[in-house]
Amino acid sequence: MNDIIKENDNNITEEKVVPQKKPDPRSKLAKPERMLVLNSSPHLHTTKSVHKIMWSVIIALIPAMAMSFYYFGVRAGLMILTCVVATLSTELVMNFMKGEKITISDGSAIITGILLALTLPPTFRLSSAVLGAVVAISLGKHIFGGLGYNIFNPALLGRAFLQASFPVAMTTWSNPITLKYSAIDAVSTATPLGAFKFEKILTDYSDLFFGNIGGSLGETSAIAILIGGIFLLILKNADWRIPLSFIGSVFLLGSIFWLFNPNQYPDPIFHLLSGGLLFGAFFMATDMVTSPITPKGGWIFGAGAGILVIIIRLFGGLPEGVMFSILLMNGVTPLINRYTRPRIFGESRK
Amino acid sequence: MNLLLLFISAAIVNNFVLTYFLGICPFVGVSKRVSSAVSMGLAVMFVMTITAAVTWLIYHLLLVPYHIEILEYVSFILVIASLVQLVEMFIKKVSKPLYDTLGIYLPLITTNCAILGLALFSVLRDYSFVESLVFGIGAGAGFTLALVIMAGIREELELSNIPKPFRGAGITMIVAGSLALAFMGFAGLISM
Amino acid sequence: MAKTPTPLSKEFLKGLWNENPILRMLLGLCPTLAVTNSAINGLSMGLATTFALLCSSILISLLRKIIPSQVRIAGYIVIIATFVTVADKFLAAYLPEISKALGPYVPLIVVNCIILGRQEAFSSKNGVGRSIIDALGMGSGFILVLLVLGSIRELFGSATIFNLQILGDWFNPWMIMILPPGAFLTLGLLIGLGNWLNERKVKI
Amino acid sequence: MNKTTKMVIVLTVITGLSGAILSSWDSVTKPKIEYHKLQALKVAISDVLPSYDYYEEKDIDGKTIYIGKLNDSTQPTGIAFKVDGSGFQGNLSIMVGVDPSFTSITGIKVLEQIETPGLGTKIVEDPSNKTDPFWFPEQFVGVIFSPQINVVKNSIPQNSNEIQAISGATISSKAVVRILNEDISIMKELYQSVN
Repeated sequence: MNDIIKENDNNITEEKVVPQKKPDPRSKLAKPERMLVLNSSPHLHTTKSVHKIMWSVIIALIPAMAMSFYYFGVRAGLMILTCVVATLSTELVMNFMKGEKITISDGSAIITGILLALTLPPTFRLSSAVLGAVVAISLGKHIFGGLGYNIFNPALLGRAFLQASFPVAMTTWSNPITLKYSAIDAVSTATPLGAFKFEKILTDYSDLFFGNIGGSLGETSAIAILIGGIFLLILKNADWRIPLSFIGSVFLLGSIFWLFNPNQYPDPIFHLLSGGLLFGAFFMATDMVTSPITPKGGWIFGAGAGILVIIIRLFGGLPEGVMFSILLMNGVTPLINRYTRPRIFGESRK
Repeated sequence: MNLLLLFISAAIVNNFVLTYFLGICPFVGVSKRVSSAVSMGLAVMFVMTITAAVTWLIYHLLLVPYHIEILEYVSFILVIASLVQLVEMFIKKVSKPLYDTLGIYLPLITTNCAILGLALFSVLRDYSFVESLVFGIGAGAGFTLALVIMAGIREELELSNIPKPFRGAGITMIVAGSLALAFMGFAGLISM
Repeated sequence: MAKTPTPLSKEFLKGLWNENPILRMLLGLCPTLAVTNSAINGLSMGLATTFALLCSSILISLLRKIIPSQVRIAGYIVIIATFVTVADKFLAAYLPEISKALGPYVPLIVVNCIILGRQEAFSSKNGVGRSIIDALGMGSGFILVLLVLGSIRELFGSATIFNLQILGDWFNPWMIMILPPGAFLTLGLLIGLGNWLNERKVKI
Repeated sequence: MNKTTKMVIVLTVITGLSGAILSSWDSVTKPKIEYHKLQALKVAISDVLPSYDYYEEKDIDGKTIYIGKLNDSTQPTGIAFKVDGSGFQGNLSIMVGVDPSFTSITGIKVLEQIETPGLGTKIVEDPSNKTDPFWFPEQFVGVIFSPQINVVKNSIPQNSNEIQAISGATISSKAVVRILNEDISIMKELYQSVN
């Protein structure tokens, strides 16, 4: 802790350009205008609200978890449990290695575990899922200094790691048990986006809406995600601008391409309901640590992610691009913060 | 090959820094401040474009006709070194403010492997003169993009509680790896 | 420069750890990342670089009194580029498989900062014998890291080291390790490990 | 001796020396490098063409074709040529062999590719890969490209102009087929314009 304070002091005295201060997200909740946080976590005066937020996110994820259980059976529960146990254990090991206070009770590791599990295919090997969870917590969070300092969404980073490591397993989907009445491992299927991209097959809207389709555990049921997402927005635990501009820009751009050539490009409703768009927009993009702190930044973040989703879905090699889009926008978030931050009076432009 | 695809390929899909590991030294060294990253990126882009043109001419009008391709590496590196020198002198004469911004980065560019890499790739892939030029601009734009994103992140990380052994180069590599992961989403953009 | 000369053994060992070109000085990162998707590629690249480094160091320490300092950089890069061409054509003529695997990263040794850096910092100021020791030490340090990195990436990415099956069928290779992100992440962790060991004053 | 002259002389000597070393080294290595190149070409041609005793090289409009012939006949047994285009990540270069009437493929061999390891690279990998017994290039032997080659997913091809895509690497599979469809017809016109 002393080291950190010393380092920060150095930065300010030695450099002509004072680095941008991104407040710890927890302090932002208490006092949004507070721009200078020099001590390291934990911020005791705000710990309570961190707990509250984290647990409300977990509650918001319940509908999606319930639907995944309904469509994919015991396997879904097993996957969620495995990931959560793995993230919690990694968190504990990391705390121990860094010799810091144990942080498993703040709920963030649980959320990372649930989010990761919900973005994996139902038949994915549990041992590989553990690898994803370990990467998410260690490389996604603790190497940056722990909660509040990470640049990339840990769950998405873990998932991207798995996608690059096991490309075939990560794109092998199975039908929901409600559709086949057989063991889920038996039949492999395509996601609606994959079916459209490679074979130009459209999926029925009601199936998309309720989630009776192939896909990652938690992303298939639009209605469950909407319920959870709206719950989060009502509690003001997520910046509404991000999902709005994210979904809005996908809808807008999707419409333009669809009107331009309906045979080549799917309609905007299909874009919204398929793949991980809603799940990503409500639960991944709104992560307070890795998204911009300014309202204007929120708009830019969402719109940028939406544009990238459309580019990847329509012109890229992969059927789905929500994960990559959010990760890319996570990467440019510091730049967005830098250029949308309200200037303090008398401060130079640099 | 379609020139637009070539540009997108060089700048994003096969980003010089994130997929070919070219220009890693300045990527680690000059990515602490966004402002200097922008200047460095522009300087590299500028030199890349000129290098792409000049080395193409040297290779196809001098080395190939006289069957002295063996001198490829020697001549390329000499060309790049003198080019950087010339560009530096030229900028100094034409625009003082521009020189003040780019000046200190120009000598560093000689040993930036992205520049030599650009010339080598363009010979290896048998690009035409125009293709080689577009390739140069695209690669420079991609380098600038990666460098500026990295600088933004590193400014932010200065306030982080990064474990001591990872401060500096270690965390830069981890962030670069994460960015490279994110950039994998663009794979296939050029095949559709 | 009237200091007592450092013992030769120390001159050699500094390249392996205290002044390791990759982990401590962060030089030559491009080839370090690019060709370490397998142990054999890492080793070949290390050897090719060491060859160019050794030859350039010998020649430049011999010529150090003749080359005027204003044109020394130009002279150095011509000499380095010459030896790199020799190494590149040797690989292409006698070891075509390796040459194909390393591709344009062999000619890129020309701009490897390790080589030019050693000429500037060492060979231009020291005699032949000492320069040879220095080049061998730096080269070994470079090879060592490339070999370790290549082995780790090959082990997790293909379950093999030097094409020998190490991990059994139960292991599902992590494809990412032989892809660019795996290179960055592994090197990042290795640099962190190096710093951690160094802090604890681990010496070899 | 003044400074500038010394600088010029030293640099000239170094450059000259470098040129001398390299040109002598070039004369040693060049034949070997050329030999490897020729060997690789011969292997590629023999992989894609049916039986032949020798092949003739012919340039048509800047494109090189290799015509396989038997010793006792002037009729070609097959024609091979290189085609390229963009794959998933970058350039794909393929040697393709067709029968003399340009109706079916006698073999393909991917010469250069930078597809995703483990996925797209299956367009070249041999069947010794135990996880996937199916060898992509093998499918193309005997495929008829009229009107064009089509790709099917997750099912056994029913028609003689169909190819099954590699699972998980649809784009790479489609890229190979697209390049073949485009370039074979171009080569067909070229070839028939001369004969």
